[in-house]
Amino acid sequence: MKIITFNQKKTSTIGLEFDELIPDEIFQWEEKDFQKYEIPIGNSRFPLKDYFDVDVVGSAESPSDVKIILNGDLTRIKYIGTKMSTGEIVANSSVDLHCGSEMSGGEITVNGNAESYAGREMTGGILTIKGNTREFCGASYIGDWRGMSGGTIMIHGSAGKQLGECLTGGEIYVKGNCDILAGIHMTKGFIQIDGDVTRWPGGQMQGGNIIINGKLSRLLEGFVDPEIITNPEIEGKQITGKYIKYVGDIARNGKGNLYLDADKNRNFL
Amino acid sequence: MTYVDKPTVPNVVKFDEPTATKRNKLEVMLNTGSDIYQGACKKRGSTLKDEYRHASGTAYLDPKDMAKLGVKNWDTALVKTNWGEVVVYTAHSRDAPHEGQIFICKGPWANVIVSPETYCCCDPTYKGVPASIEKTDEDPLLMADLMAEVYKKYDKHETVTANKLGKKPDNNVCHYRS
Amino acid sequence: MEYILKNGIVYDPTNKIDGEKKDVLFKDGKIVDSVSNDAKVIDVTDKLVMAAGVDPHSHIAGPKLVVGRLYRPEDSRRGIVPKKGVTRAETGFSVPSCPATGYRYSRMGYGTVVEAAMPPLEAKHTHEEINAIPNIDVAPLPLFGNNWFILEYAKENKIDDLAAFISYWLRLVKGYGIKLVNPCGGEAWGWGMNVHGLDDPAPYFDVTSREVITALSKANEKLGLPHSIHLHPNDLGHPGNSRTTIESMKLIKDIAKNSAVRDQTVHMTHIQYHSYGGTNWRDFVSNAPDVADFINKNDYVTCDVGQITLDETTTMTADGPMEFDLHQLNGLKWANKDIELETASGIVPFIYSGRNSVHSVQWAIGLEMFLLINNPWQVFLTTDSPNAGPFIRYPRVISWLMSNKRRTEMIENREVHKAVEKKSALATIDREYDFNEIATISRSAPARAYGFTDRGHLGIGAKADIAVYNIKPNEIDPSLEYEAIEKHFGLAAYTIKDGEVLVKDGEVVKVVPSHTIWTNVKGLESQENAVIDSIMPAFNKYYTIKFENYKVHDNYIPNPIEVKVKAGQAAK
Amino acid sequence: MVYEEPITDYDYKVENCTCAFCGCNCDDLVYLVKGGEVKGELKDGVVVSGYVDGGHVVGCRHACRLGASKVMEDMDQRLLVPMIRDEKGNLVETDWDTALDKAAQLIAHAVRPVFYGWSETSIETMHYGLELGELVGAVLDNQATICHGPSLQAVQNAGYPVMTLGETKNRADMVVYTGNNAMNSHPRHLARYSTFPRGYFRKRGRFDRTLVTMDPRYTDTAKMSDIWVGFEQNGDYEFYNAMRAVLRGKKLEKDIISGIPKEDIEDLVESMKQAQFGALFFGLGLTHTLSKQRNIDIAINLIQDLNKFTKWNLIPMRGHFNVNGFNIFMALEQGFPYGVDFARGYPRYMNGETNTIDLLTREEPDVFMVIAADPGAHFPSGANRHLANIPVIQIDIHWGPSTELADIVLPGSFIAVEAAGTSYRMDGVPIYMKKAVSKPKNTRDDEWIVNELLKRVQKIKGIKPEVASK
Repeated sequence: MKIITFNQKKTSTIGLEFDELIPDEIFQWEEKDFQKYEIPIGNSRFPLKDYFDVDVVGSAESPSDVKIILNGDLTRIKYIGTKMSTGEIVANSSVDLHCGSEMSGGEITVNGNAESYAGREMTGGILTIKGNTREFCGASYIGDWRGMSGGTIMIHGSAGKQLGECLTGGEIYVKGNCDILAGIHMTKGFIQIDGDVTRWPGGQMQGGNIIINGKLSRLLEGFVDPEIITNPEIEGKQITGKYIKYVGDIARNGKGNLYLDADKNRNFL
Repeated sequence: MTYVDKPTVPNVVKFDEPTATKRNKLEVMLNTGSDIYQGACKKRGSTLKDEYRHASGTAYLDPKDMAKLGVKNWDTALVKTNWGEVVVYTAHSRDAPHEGQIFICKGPWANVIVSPETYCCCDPTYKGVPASIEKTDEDPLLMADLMAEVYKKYDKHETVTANKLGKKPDNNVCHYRS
Repeated sequence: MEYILKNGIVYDPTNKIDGEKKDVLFKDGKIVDSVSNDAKVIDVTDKLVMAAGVDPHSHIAGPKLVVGRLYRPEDSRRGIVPKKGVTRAETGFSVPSCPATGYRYSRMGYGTVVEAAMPPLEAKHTHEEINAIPNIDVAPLPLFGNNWFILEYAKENKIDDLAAFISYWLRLVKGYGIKLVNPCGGEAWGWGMNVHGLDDPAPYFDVTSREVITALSKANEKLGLPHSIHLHPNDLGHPGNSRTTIESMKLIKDIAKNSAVRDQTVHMTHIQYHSYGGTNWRDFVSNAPDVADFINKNDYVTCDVGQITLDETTTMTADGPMEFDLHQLNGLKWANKDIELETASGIVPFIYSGRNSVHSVQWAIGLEMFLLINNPWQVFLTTDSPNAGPFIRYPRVISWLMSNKRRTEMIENREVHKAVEKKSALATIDREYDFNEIATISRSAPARAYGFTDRGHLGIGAKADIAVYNIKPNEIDPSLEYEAIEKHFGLAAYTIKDGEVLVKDGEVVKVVPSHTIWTNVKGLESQENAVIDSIMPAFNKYYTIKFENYKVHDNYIPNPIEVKVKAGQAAK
Repeated sequence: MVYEEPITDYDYKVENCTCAFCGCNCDDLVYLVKGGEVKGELKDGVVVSGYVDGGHVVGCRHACRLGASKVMEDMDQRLLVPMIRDEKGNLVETDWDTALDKAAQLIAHAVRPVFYGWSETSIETMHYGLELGELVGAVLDNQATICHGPSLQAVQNAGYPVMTLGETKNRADMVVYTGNNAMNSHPRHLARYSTFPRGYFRKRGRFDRTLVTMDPRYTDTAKMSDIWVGFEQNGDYEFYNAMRAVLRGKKLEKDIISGIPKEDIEDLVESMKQAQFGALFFGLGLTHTLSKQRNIDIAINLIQDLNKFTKWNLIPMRGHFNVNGFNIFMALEQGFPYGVDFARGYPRYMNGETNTIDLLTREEPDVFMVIAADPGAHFPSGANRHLANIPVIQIDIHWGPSTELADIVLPGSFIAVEAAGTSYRMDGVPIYMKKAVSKPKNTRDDEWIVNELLKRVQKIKGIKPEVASK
C-alpha cells in the first residue's frame, strides 16, 4: 500500500487541474517526481510544490495499491479522480468541479461538498460525497445521450438540479433533498432520493427507476397509471415502504418508473 | 429622431382599487429583459444620459401593485434581492396585468439585483428572482454614478446611497441551499 | 524549387503506368520531364507513389457541417488533438473542425476534395469554411434539384433558360457543377412530405423528378460543364429502391455527352444507399448485383459508393425527409435545415454497428458494388463522409478491398451480422483490388469524372500533387497484411501539394491555404441577363435577402482556380 | 407620436445596407448620407459601389426604431481616442501605440485571460481574435453565454429542426412566438419574415396565418396575436410536457396545468397539428427561467413530435446581429460554439466551467477583454464585481457602462456602416455587410485593432508572425 498525502500550502483563485494526478498515472511516483511536477493552472503550468507538500509512504506494485489523501482547502481543485480506474482518493474538504468524472473504478470519498459535474459519465467505482453537491451530478457530457453508465454515487447531503441527467446505468443515492429535474432523459439506472424534491423528477425519462422517499411538490403530466405498491422490489433491491408508482414520461413514450412515498405525498392520490 | 425623454406608459392607476390594501413593502417576482425603449437608447449609445435612466432604470409594475404601494408613474422605489439593492423609477407596465411581478429592463440597474447563479448552464438567472419593492424618496442614479457607487473600482469609499451589492458568498463553491 | 522523387514504385492509371520503378520530377508546383542538377532529391526507394487523392464526394464544408459540429460537442470531443508544431488543435471524429479536416485529408495523401452539397443561399458560408480548411483544394457543388426556378423551367421544359440560369448561378455562388438531391423530394419536405420514385410530383409545382433530372442533364450537356450532373436519386435508404436507381440512370441514356474531359453523363452518388431490395427492413436484401450489372453495361454512368464503415457517425444530407425517417428509427437528436426556395437538409447521429443485421448488410452492399463493377474507372472510393463513415476510414475500406481474407474473417468472426451471408453475395466474391485499381478509384477516375485535367495523374504538366506511402508494393501481400495497408494509407510518408511537402512521415509539416475550384461559363451573357430580368420580381418577392447581398463576393474566394468553359463547346 | 417630416436634405443614398442591430439582419436599409465624397461609383444619387468618404448618415429608410437608433448613433458618446486609466482612476487620452502595447502586455502575461464579446463585430475580426486566443490560451466567449446559451445546450441535447426565415414567409400558416416579445426586441421580424409578408403560398399575408404568443406577460406581441397563452412564470417545462403528452394521445389529469386550462392545451395542440406549416420562434423567456435549457429541450422535442403529423420548424430569436456568427465561426474553426477554453492547448467546452459568468463569479480571470459587447450593462453584479478587481480592456464604439469599468479603451468602428464584414442572420444565412461611410478620424476598424494586438503579443512571446499566422 502506498499512501500519497497532499497537504496544501497555498490556494489559488484560478483552478488547479488534478486530472493527471490519479492512481493510474502516479502509482510509481516518488517525492522527487512530485517536486518536479508542474500542475496546469489557467493557461500555464506551475510547480506543484508551491501549492502542496506531498508525502509518500509505502510502495505500490499497481495503481490499485495507491491511496491519495488531499488535505487543505480544495475548493479550487478541479478534476479530482477524473478517468481513474482503480485505487482510492480521499479529499478532506469541499472540492471543485468534475470530481470523479469519467471514472471507471476505484473509490473517491469527499469529506465535504462537491461542485457540479461530480461523477459525470462514470462507468464504475464508488463516489461518496459526505456533503452536498450541485448540478449535473452523474450526468452526461453536454450533447451526449449516454450519461453515467455504471458505478455508485452516494450523496449524504443534498443534490442540485438535473441529477443523473441521461443516466444509462449505475446507482445514485441522495440522502438529502434534490432540486428540479432529477433523472431527466434517463434511460436506465436507479436513483433514490431520501429527502424532498422540488419539481418534475424524471422529465422525458424513457426507462429506469426513481424512488423518492420525501415529499414532492410538482409532478409532470407525463406520469400516468398511479398504483399503490408496498415493499416493491426494484432492480433486485428490496425496498420497504408504501409507494405510489407511476409510469412515464409518456410525453416521450417512456417506460420508466417513478416511486413516490405514499404517506408523504397523499395530495397526489 | 428616436430620442425620448422617457418611455410612454399608460396612466390608469386607480388608488381606490378595492383590492389595493396599502402596503409599505411588497414581495414580488423580478423579471428582467429588454424593451424597445431600452434597446434603442442603449444601442444608440446614449447611456450616460437621463433617457437611459428612465428607459432602463424603471420598474414596470402592475397597476394594482402600484396602488398597493401608493406609487405613481415616475415615482421612485427601492428594490432589494439577495444580491443587492437599487433605486429605480416606477411606472405602469404596458404588459399588465401581471400582479406580483415586476419588470426592469436589462441594464446597470437591473444587474445590481439579479442573480449570477447559472446552475451550470452558463446563463445567469435574469428572470424569476424573488425581490421586495418599497417606496423611497431617493432618486435613481445616472449610469456613471451608479457604476462607480456599486462596483467601486476606482473609488473605494463607503456607499452613500441606497444602491449596493449584497454580501459576497464567502466561498465560491456555492453550496446547495436546501 | 526543383525536386526529384527518386526510385518510387509509381502507379498512374491515367498515363498507364502500373507499378513502374521511376523518378517523378517536379518544379514550381508542376510535374516536369527534366530538372537541373540543383534539384533536391527525396529518396522514396521502392515505396508506393501515386498522385494525391481526389475525393469525389464528401461533406466537409457548409451550413450542414457547422450544425453538425455545433450540436454534437460530444463528437467534437472525441477527436481532440492539442496544437503541435505548425498545426492548430483538432477536434471532431465524424464532423471534424475545418483545420482538422484539412490536416486529416493531407495525412492520407489527398489533395482535392469535392464538397458535395452547397445551398446557394448559404454559399458564402460554405466558402468561408473552405477558406478555413487548409492543404486541400475544394470544388463545391451547388444544390439545384429542388430550386423553385428550376422546377418551373423543368416543368415547362425550357432548357435554354435553365442553362442560362445555371450558368449565371454557378458564377454567382462560385460553384463547380450541378448537384441534385432527391429531386422534388426536398420541395415536398417543405410540407413534411416526400416523393417516391421518379413519377411522384412535387406538391403545387406538379413536376416530377423524371422531368427535373432530364432537364438538368440536358442543360448540363448544353453548357458542356466539366462535370456531369451529380445525382443523389430519390428514395435513398428505402428497401427496394434499386428500381428507382436504375430508372434514374436510364433517363440519361439518350442524352449526348458534350465534354471531352470526362467520360460519363451522369454520376450516381453513394450508390450503396440506392441498391436495396426487399419491401421493408425485415425482408431487406442487397440488390447490388442488378445495379452493378446495369453500370457494367452502360459506360455513361459513374458512381461512388458511400461505404459503411461501422462507426458512430453523423448522417447529414440535403435529403430532409430521409433524415426525419432516420430520426424516427433511432430516436437520436434530429437537426433539420430548410433553405428557402432551394433545398432542405437534415442531420442525425447514427451508430452503425456490426451487430445490427441491416447495418451489416448495408456494409456488404457497399463492398459488393466495389467488387461487382468491373471497370474501376466507373466506381469511386467514398464513404459519403460523414454519412456512412468519416473519411478517415478510407484506408480501412482500401484494406477491405485488397483483402478477401479480411472480409471473410469479418464475416466468419461475426464482426458483422450473419445476415450478410443470407442477404448479400459478398461472401462469394473473392476479387481483390490491386494497387493500380486502388489508384484508379481514389485518384485517377474521380479526377477524370470531374474533368480535372491538372490533377489525379502524374503526367508532364500536371500539378505536383503527389502522395507517397510507406508501402513496398513489390514486397507486401495486401491480402495478408491488411493492417499495414490500413495504417500506411492513413499516414502518408509524403504528401506533396503544388510541389510543396505538406506531410512527412504522417505528420503535417506545412500548412498552406486551400484553393476553391469553380466553373465560369462564358458566352451566354445576354441569355443570362434576360433570365435574371425575368426572375427578379419573384426573387425580390419570395427571398428574404436582397439580390445584391445574395452573391458570393470575391473576398470569399481568395485563392480561386477558375475553370473556364465556353458554353456549348466541348472542352479539350 | 409626433409626426416627423421626411428627410430630404441628403446628398447620396446607399441601398441594400444591412442593419446591425438584432438577429433579423434586415438587408434592405437605405442610408441617406450627407456631405463627403464618393469613393466608388455613383449612379443617380445612389452609391452603387464603394462608400462615401467623410459623409455622415442623416437618415435611414426601412429600419425599425431600434435599427434606426443604432445607425443614427449618439455622437456625443462616441469613443474617438484610445484611453488608459491613470492612478487616480480617470480615463486619459493617449495614442494608439501606448494603448495597444499596454493591452498586449496584459494579454501576453495573463494566466487566465477571457476574451468576451464578438457578437457585434465581423467574422473577419473573429479570425484574429481566435488566433490570439489560441496563442495565449484564453477563453473565448460571446453573448450567447448570457442569452441563447441554454438554447444551444438544448440543441445539443435534443436537435435543431430549423429553417431559413423565407420558409416561414412563403409557407407558414401558423406562427408561434414563445418567451419572446418580438415587437420590442425584433420589431421587423413579424413584418418582414413571419406574419405580415405575402409569401408564395400565403398570398394574403397576415390573413392566411394564425399568430400565437406564449408568454406569461401580455406583451406587445401578444396583443397582436390571435391566441395568447399566458402560462405561469417558471411553468414552461410543465406546460410543454403536457402538450407533448396530449400529442401522444393522453387525456390530461389536472384541470389546470401551469395556469392554463387543460381544454385550452388540447385545443392548441389540435390546431398545431392541423397547421400545414408551423414556425416556432423562441426567445429568452424560455432560456432565463427556472428550468433553463430544458425548456428549449422540450420545446424542440415538441416540434419533432409535431413533424409526425405536419411540418414544423423553429428558430431561436438571436439578439445581436452576429451572435449566431460567432457560434458558427467557433464551431467551424474549433468544433464548439461558445465558451471555448484554450488553456490546455486544445479547445474545451464545459458549461459552468468555461463560460464568462461562471468564470467571473468564481473570480478566475486575471485579464478581461471586451470587444463589441457591454458586460457593464448586461452582466449580473455578482459577475461584474470581479471586473472591478482585474484589468479590463474594452474595444467598443460608445462610452457605455463597461467603459466605467475599463482600464484600456480602444475605439473601434461600426460594422455595416463604417466597416464591411460578414455576419450570420439568426437562421444562419450569411450576409456581407457593406461599408457606407468612412469612420471617424483616429478610430480604427475592429479587425485592425485585434490584428495589431495579435502582432504585438506575438512579438512579446517571440514568435515570428508568418509562422504563427495560418
